[in-house]
Parts: sequence; structure tokens; C-alpha cells
Amino acid sequence: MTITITQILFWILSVAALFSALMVITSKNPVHSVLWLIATFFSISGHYILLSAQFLAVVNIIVYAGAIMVLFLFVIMLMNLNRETEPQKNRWIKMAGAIAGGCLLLVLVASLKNVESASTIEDVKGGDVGFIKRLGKELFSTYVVPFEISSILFLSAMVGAVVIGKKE
Amino acid sequence: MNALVISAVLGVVMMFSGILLKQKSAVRNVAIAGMVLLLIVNVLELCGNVFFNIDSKGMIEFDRFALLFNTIVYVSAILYLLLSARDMEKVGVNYAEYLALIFFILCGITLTSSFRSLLILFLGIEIISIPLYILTGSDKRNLKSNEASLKYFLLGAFSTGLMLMGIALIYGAQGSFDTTRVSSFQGTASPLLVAGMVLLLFSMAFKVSAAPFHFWTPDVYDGAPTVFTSFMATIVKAAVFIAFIRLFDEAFGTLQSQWQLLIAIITVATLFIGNITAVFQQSVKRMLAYSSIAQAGFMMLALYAMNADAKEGLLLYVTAYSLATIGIFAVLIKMKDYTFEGFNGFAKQQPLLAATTTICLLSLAGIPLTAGFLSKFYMLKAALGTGKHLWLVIFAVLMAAVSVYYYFRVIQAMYFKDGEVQKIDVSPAFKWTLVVVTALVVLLGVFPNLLLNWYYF
Amino acid sequence: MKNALNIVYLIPLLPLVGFLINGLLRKHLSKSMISVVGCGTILVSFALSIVMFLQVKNGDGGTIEYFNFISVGELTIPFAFQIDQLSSLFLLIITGVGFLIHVYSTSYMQEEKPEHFGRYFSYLNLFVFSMLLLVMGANYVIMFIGWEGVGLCSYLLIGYWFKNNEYNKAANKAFVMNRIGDLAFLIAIFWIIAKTGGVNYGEVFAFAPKLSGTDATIITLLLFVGAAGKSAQIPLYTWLPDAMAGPTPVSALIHAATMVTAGIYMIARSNVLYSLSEVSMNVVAIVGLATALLAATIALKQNDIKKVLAYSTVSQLGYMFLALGVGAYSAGVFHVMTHAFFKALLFLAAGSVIHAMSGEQDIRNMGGLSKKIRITFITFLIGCIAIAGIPPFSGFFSKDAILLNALLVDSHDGSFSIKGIILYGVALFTALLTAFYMFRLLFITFSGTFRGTEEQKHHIHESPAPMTIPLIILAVLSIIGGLIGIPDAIVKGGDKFTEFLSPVIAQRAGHPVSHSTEYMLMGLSTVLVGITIIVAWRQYRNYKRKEATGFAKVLEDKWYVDEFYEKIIVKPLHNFGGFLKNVFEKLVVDGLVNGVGRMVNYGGRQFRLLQSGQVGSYVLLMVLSMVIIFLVQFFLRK
Amino acid sequence: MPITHYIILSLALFSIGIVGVLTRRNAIIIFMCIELMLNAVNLLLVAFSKMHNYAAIKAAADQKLPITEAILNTGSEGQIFVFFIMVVAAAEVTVGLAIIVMMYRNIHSVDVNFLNRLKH
Repeated sequence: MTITITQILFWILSVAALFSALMVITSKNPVHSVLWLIATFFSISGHYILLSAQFLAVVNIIVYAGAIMVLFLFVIMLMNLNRETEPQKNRWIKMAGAIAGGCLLLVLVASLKNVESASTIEDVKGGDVGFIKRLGKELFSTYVVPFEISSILFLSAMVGAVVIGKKE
Repeated sequence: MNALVISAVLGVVMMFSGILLKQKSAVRNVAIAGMVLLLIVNVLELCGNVFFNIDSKGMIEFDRFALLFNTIVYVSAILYLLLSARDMEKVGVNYAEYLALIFFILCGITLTSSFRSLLILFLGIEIISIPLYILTGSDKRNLKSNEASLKYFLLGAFSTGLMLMGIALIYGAQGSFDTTRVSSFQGTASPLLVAGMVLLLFSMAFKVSAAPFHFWTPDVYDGAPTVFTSFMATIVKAAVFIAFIRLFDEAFGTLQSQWQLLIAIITVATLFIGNITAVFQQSVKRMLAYSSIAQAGFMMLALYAMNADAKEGLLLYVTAYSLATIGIFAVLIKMKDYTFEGFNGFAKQQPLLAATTTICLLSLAGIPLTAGFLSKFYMLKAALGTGKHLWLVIFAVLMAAVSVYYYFRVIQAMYFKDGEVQKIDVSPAFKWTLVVVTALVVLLGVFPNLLLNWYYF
Repeated sequence: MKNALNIVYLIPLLPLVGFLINGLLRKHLSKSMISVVGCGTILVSFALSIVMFLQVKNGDGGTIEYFNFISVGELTIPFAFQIDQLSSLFLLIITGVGFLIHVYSTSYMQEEKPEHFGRYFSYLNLFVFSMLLLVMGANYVIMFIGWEGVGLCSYLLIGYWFKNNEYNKAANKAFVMNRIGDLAFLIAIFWIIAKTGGVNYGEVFAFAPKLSGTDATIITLLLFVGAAGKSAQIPLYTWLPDAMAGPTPVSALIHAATMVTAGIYMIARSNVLYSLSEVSMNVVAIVGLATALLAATIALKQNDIKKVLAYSTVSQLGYMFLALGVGAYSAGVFHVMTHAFFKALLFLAAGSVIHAMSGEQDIRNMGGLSKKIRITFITFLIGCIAIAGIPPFSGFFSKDAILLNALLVDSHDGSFSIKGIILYGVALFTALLTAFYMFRLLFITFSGTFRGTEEQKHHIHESPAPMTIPLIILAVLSIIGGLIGIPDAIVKGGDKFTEFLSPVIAQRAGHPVSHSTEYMLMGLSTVLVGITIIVAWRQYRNYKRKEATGFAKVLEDKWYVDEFYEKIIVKPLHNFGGFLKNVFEKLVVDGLVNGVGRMVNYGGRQFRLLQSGQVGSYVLLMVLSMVIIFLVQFFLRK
Repeated sequence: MPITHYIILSLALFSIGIVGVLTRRNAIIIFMCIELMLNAVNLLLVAFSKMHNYAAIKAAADQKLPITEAILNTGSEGQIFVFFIMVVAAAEVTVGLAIIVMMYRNIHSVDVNFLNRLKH
């Protein structure tokens, strides 16, 4: 059994993603949580590149890590939230939450363990499905109707932000 | 397709009408006219006139079931606007925006009733949900409204996460989001598919407020401005139910043996919690929230049975339920005191409103000669048709009997108790609309085929 | 008149129209207009019912379908009416007695405001409509619709004087108890659908022989629970006496003559199913007899004129169930008919008494009324004789038929089984109690001296004609109504009634007893009833209020015999009646019903606590449920 | 790389998100945890997309069939779906943060434990 560079990268990125995700939920300071979440998104983008989904990797960084998380950070800074402002939950409730989440993970994994392990992911010639050219064509031909529909979603979100945010 | 395009356009029109029209009544009239237009184009499509022939690559299909349901939704929405649009003015200043959001929601409803792809289902559900988060919080100064909005948003986003994980697992198993391709598999179903189906079941159960995913419902319905609670509890809930039954019919029909037991468990839990907890409410609004959970339990029977009777019966059920609940809420909105005591002596002050409310309540309780009875009958018969689990039917009948208790508390307060008479002023038009709603409830209770024949011819 | 069936829909439709007119226009119509609409619609319905009856008599009954009410899969439930011997008979009773009560009401309710007057008549018409639907329906679903309808109307009418909180409670109690029964009925309907695939009487009864014994027993027992709720049998009877809160004509119409007989109608209609289950028959007979006895003993102790009549109704209904339980369906239905006459008469007469006494209902404050309200007295007396069972009044024949059939249960060769003798003995004893309390009521009310206030005394007057004429008609019917069911022993082929019903009700295949035995039994019951009445006469003809005169004085005024009776028979009976009323009814029956409520209460409170208002706990509960559901789905299922 | 690795990885991220929702009180952090859940889903979808793409091309190659455009396109729908999830997430964030800010303006806190006026 040989270890390829892909596998090494997979493990490194996985550990990074899981670690930073754990830090998101354990950091006391909300700003730190945001930064760790950005780190998680970067590791996930790394995974996308491993899976040769370059387009999504870039979008993930630009949209998520770049725009959305900055919005979060902005709001947190605006409210001046820091370590002191978030009272901690009761230790037992935290424990119960962690155990419940752990149980869910266990059950999910146990029920999916029978998935045919033959299915694998490897690089193959012509496997450029994640490239922008191919996705762009698909998006504006087959998926043009959902694409237009998502504009309605944005319109309603826009109207909503106005309704909620506008001073009366 | 007519209604989809028109409803989206109307949403935009409403946005601009808020800027262009100074009079609120003008905005309202535009909205009502738009809704009528929507109904007309939809009925035209039902009769075979499609104006917008857009190729959705098989992701959306407007079949009879979808079109008929859309018709029901638009009729209910017209009645809703006629009865309650005036009351939206009290909520806040963004009158035109509220109406625009309602049109966007209707656009989402049009999608969820006709999807053929999980992608469209997802988009439709989100287009329904996001405006609802906003409408729930639209009474910005009211802390209850704030709280309801944030709770709804956080829990709703959580359930969206569950739904997406479910869709992802299904995609892993079947390699497609197409409902027909999801349902076609060789041999036994992959665990991925089953797990995905269960996760989708959770999130849909959340959206229709079936136990044990119902917790948001009482709080949100209670906290939201009553005029929007009315919309959420009726039209939106009906739409999600239709999506639910479509999903489990078309995508998971082949997996029926896998989910039937789960649905049975959820049905029993929903019926029990909804009915029993409703008994102890002090506020009519909150009672109606629990009652909507209880009614959802009954509608779950259609999912459980999943035969031709069930789909037909569900159409009747959502119609009966929506009409009756809109009728009750329309009166409730006018009241200042939402407790049961607030209704004391109501019959003396407003005999007509009391009478219409009574008939609507009787329909919800399932008293014969109202649409509520027949729709419950259909549900139970459909569940019997599966030939299994007779106890489920008996349990449902028992719970229906419990429901009589809390519906009759309102009737009793209105007719048999004296109290501080609340002054409410309503226009004759409002009264006549209510009479129409009530007449429909009774008419469908005697001639259900007036509605159901549309499904077949 | 061949095509009279084509207009049969008018029979229920007219009261419905009356309901709509009176209900919607009650503010604009005068009282006389309301009366004309209210009574007129019922009168026309009655005329049509006579036409139907005659047609059925000629053998031209049938089923008329209007439209498909419900069609779910293979199951189609037509909206159809079935006009046959049984339903046409009930039509006559409902519209006929109903019409008289409507006429009576026009005068009785005269003091109400026009608006309320209209409301009252609209409810009354709606009630008649529901009852007609119940009886005419050609399947169980239509019957159920009428069934719920009468429950609803009785709720509205009991609570008619809603100012009084007690009355509200009574209305609620009636509704809840009725709902329990309705629930069982609904489950029975679904069971029938599940097992036979139809709900039309024709289909179900044709399929019946293929039902398994257990299914037949379950269905019939569930139906019986439904009937017990509506017809006030143990343990669901307590609502009926409380239901006397409504106006008196309502008590007469709903709680004596029509609604409460719905249970009897339902079981008689389903006689094919009942015949399949020995167990159910026994349950029906025993519960019926127990109710008859229990209610009769309680009635001994009551001082409210309407309460006595209410318990007497419960007791008589028990009688009818006994008849059904022993398989004598036609005797049961016969008793329904005669009971409708004399009980309506008694209630209306009681209403007339209350009217004369300016609303007083306590018989201890009455006395000596016989001379002042002559017509009421005579009609009331006729009613008492009829219910007590003295020939040739109507009650005698129907009661006699029930007693005889009870005695003959399980008998195939003319000899009596032990069961039969016990049933007969208890039933006869109950009949004597009936005679006793009815005449006690009569004597306390009408004989002796007046015990009320001066003002009341001054005010006593006979009721106006619209009230007395129905009384007289009903009195005549109470006298002669029994003649259509004269047993064979007296007039050969005299029992026209059973003969008429024979196409819809299977006859008991039993060995008839010899005529001499029958004479002996009739004689026995008549003599015993006569003695009881004399006892009651001695006891109560000069009733004095004990509180007013003191115990010693009472003794002084009475004969030694009276004291003897008092000690040996009356006192223990009274005590027993009081015991049953206070202990059994309050503790056992109400306790049972309330106990279930309390359990639901407790459970509901616990569930409410889950709704803590905290987002975190909601998510936690959801996640835990998800874990459990996943476990069920992937690891526990099979 | 076996697909199970990816399944387990993304389920783990998903569960961490859920645990975060369960254990935190700050509405913004809870919302971030939900975003984490969505990203776990995205990762899984991309992995499945690649898996289907690889399987289709390999099957065609094994059977010596010409590799058409349609086969090369297999799996694109998964990535398109991810795109739509991002779209929806962006819309949700707009609305969600607006609601949280509205809440903050009224009670000067984003602690969800303070949300308990509505209960029972």
C-alpha cells in the first residue's frame, strides 16, 4: 500500500477542518470563533481542490470566507461582543448537548457503514467537471430556471432586510 | 407556469407600488386585483391555456394535482386578503413590502406544489421560509414578535441544514436530484438513500410542525403578528403538506415499507401532543397554534396511507382547514383580548361573526355537515385502506373527540357567557366575505365532489 | 300516490328551511310569524310522513339516492334515504309529537323576547331536521350526521337560558357524555367499513353472516356504547336529569320523546348484527335492566317535578333496552311509541303545572292543584295511568310485551329459564316502583292542600288553549295508542304492530306461551300495580311538608298502616334511592368520567413543560428524537 | 480515496455544527454553527459529484464506449447544487443578521436564553 500525495493532503486537510471546527464551537470569544470558522472554510476549499472542483473552491473563499464571514465579523464588532458578554451555558447542559450530538454522529455513521466501500474517488482523464467552463454552461442551459428562481429568493431577502432594518 | 411567472412579477409590482402609490387602500386594491389575476391565469392553465412555455428540463411539472392545489391556495389567499389585508396596516409602515413578500411566498408555494427535482423543492421551501422569518418579526417594537422571529429563523435554518444533508445523501446514492430517478433503484435501497430519506422526513416534519419537531410552532404563531399567523398557519402549512406528500409519493414511493412505521409514530405523537396541550391554553391564538399541530397530525394520516384516496382527501382537508382557520383568525385579529374570556358575550355584540366563527370551529372539530367532518372521514378511510394499524384510526378518532373540548370552549364563551363586551367595528364587506367563507365550508361539507371532481375530469 | 317517495326529501328539508328562516330573520319577524313558520313546516312534514307511512303500509317503501356524498376508493357513500316500516314509524312519532310540542311552545315561550323566541324555534326546527336525518338515512354515516346534529341541538337548547351557570354546566355535561357515545359510534362505523367494506344498511346486513363472531361482538358493543350515550344508559346517564335545565317543551321533545330514543332506533335498525352476538345481547339486556332499576329507585327520592320525570325517562329507556337485549325488537320499538305519547304528555303537563305555579318546580311547594287546573290534572292522571301500566292504557300493552319477552328469553319449549325468571322479576319490580313514584308525584302535586306562598296561590290558572289542546291530543293517544299492539291472547291477530314491522325486524323464533299463562301474568302485574297505587295514595294524598309540621304531627295524622308502610317499604326505598343518588352516581359514575379527565389533565400539564421557550432545549429534544428515530429505523425494525 | 472517508468527515463536521447549536447561547455563534453544517453538506455534495463523475467515465472506459459530453458532465448537478446552497446561504445570512441586529437593538443582547417570553 502506497501513500499518495493526495492521501496525505486529504488527512492534513481533514484534521485541520475538524480541529478548526471544534475551535469554532469552543472558543469563548466570538471573534475567535469567526476566525476559526474562516479557517475551516479554507480547509474545506482545500478539499474542493483535491476533488478538482476549482470553481467551487474559489467561490467558497470569495463568498463564504470573504463576504459572509466578514459580514459576521462586522456585526460582532458592531455589537462589541467579546468573551465577557456571552454567559456560558450550564456545564450539564453543555454535556448533554455534546452527548446528544455525539450520539447522532454515531447513529449516522453506524447506519451508513454498509455503504459500498468500492466507490472511490480518483482522478481520471477528462474529469474536469468542476471547471468553470463546464459548470457555467450547465448553469445557464439546464439550470437556467432554478437560477432565475433564485433571483426571487434574493429579491425577497432584499425586501426583508429593508423591512427589518429600516427605521420607522 | 403561468402562475409562477405572474406571482413573481406581481411581487415586484407590489414593491414599486409602495413607492408610487401614496394611498394604502390603493396598494391593497392592487394586491387584491393581482391575486385575482393570479387565480385567473392559474384556472386558465387548468383549462389548458399555457402562456409561458418555459422548458424547465423536467424540474417543474404543473400537473392537475398541482394546478388544482394552486387554485385552492389562490382562492384562500384572495379571501385572506379581503378579510385581513386591512389589518396589516397596524403591523408597521411597510405595507407594500408585506404584500410583496406574500406574493413571493405564493411563488414559492407554486414551486413546492409542482417540483420534480429536489433542487426546486429546496428553493421553493426557502422562498417560502425567508419571507416568513421577516413577516414574523415585522412588528419590530414588540419583543414577542422579535423573539418569535429569531426562534423561527434559528430553528428553520437548522432544519434547512438537515434537509440539505438528506438531499446530499440521496444524491450520493442515486446520482440525481430528479424525483423519478430517486425512486428507481435496483435491489435493496442503499443505506445512503434511506438515511437521506429519514433526514428529509425530519425537515419536512419540522416545516409542517409535526411532533417531535413542532416546538417552534406555538411560540412562533403566538409571537408573530396575528394577521401573518393566519397566513402561516393556513396557506403556507397547506403548501408544505402538499410538498411533503408529493415528495414521499414520487421520490420515496418505492420505499414505502421503510417509512410507513416512522410516519405512524410521528402521526401518533403529533395528534397526542397537539390535542392534549391545546386543552390547557388560555389564549385563543395559542390554542389555534396547537390546534394547527393537531390538524397536522390528521393530515399526516394521508402521508401514512399514501394511496389515491389520501391525495384526494388531503386536497379536501387542506381546503377545509385553511378556509375555517382563515375565518376564525379574521375575527380574532379584530379582538383586543386573545384569551378565552375575551370572547365572553361575543354572540350578543356580533351575532353574525359569532355564528360564522362557530361554524368554522365546528368544521375544525369535525362535526358533520361541515367540510371538516368529511375531510377527517377521508383521512381515516384512507388510513383504513392500508389494511394495517387499525389502532391508528381509533387513536385519531379519540383525539378528534378531545379536540371538541377546546374548540367548544370558544363557542361556549361566545354564546353562554356574559362579559365585558369588546367593541370591534367591522365593515359590511368583511361580514359578507366571512359569510362566503362559511358558506364554502358548509357547501364542501355536503358536496365535496364540487372540489374533487376538478381533480379528475 | 305512487310517486310519493320522490318528494320524501321535503320531510327533512322543510324543518331546515324553517330553521334558516327563523334563524336568519329572527330580528325582523313577529312572534306570530315565527310560530307559523316553526309549526307550519313541521305540520307539513307530518302530513308527508302520513303519506309515506300509508305508502309503506302498501308495501311501497324503498331507498332513494340523491347524490354521491363521499366516494373514497371502492367505498361510495350515497346521500340516500331509506323509507321502510321502521323509519316511517319513527317519522310519524317525530313529526307528530314534534308538531304538538311546537304548538305548545308557542304559548309556553310567549314571554320571551321576539329575538330569543326566533332563536328558540330555529333550534327546535334544526333539532327536528337532525332527528329526521338520523332516522331516514340509508346508511350509518347519514345516521351519524343526524346523531351529531341532535347532540349539538340539545347542547344549544339545554343552554338556552345561558345566563345561569348551572345550566351551562348541564349543557356541557350532556355534550361530553354524548360525545363519548358518538366516539364509540364513529369507531364502530370505521370497524364496519374495515370489515364489510360498506356502510349502507343493505350491504352491511347482507354481509353480516360472513362476519366473524368477535367482529360482530366488537361492532355491536361499540354501537351499544353509542346508544348508551344518546339514550342515557349506565354509565352515561347522568346528563339526562341535568338536561332538565332547558325549557320544559325541550325536555319533552328531546329528552323524552325523540332524541333519547335514537339509541333504540339504532339498535333496532342493526338487529341483524345484534342477532349474531350472544354476548352483546346479554350486555344490552343487563345494562338496560340495571338502568331501569337504578333510575326508578332514584326517582323515588326526587322532589323536582321535572327530575322525577327525567329519571323515569331513564328508567323507561332501560326497559326498552331490556326488550332489545332479549331480542324483542318490536316490543322495544312499540314501547318507544307509547312512551313518546305518555312521556311527552307528562312533561307538557308538568310544564303546564310549572306555568301555573309561576315557575315553581319543587313539588313540596305544590299540592291541591287538581281543582284549579282541571285539564292539566286529568291529562297528567292519564299519563300516570299509562306509564304505570293499567289496561287498556297504552303503557300496559307495551310494558306487558316487554315483560313477557323477558320471561321467555332462552325459552324454546314454553318453559321458563332461570335467566328469564330473574329478568322478569326485576323488571316487574321496576314496574311497581314506576307506578309508585309516578303516583307519589301525582298525589303530592295535585291532592292535599296547597303549600306554596299566597302569591303563587293567587296566580294559579289553567294554561291557554295552545297548551291544553296538545295535552288533550296526547292524552287521547296515551289511552288508545296501545291498541294497535294488543297481544294475540286478547284479540286474535291484534298485534298489528309487530306484523307491520316484521319486514325489517326479524321475529323471535320462540315457542309462544299458552294464553292462560299470559292472562295470568297480565293479571298479576295489573293487580300488583293497583296495590302499589293504593299504597302511594294512602301515603301521599295528604302530603305535608315534614319541615313545616314536624315528624310527630305527621305520625298523628296517619294511620297505623301508613306508619307500617313508611317503616318497612318507603323508608328503606327512600334511603336506598338517596344512597344511589349520592354515592353511586356521584362517586362511581361521575368519578369514573372525571377520573379519565383528570388523567388527561395531568398528562397535558406534563407535556406543556416541554414547551420551555428555550431554543436550546427545543433543538436538544429534536436531536434526541432524531437519534431515537434513526435507531428505530436502522436497528430495531425487524 | 474511498467515499466513506468523505462521508465520515462531513458527518463529523455536521455533528460538530449541531453540537455547537446545542451548547452555545450566542445567537450569532449558533448561526455560524448552522453555516458550518451547510458547509459539511457542500463538501459531501462535491465528493459525491466527483464520485459519480469518476464512476461514469470509468464505466464508459471499461466498456470501451466513446466518452461523450454527457458522460463528462456527470456529477455537475451536485456542484451546481452547492452553488445554489451558497446562494441561499447568502440570502439567509442577510435576513438572519438583520433579525439578530433588530433583536440586539431592542434588548441589547444576543443571548438566546433571554428568549423565553413565549412558552407553554
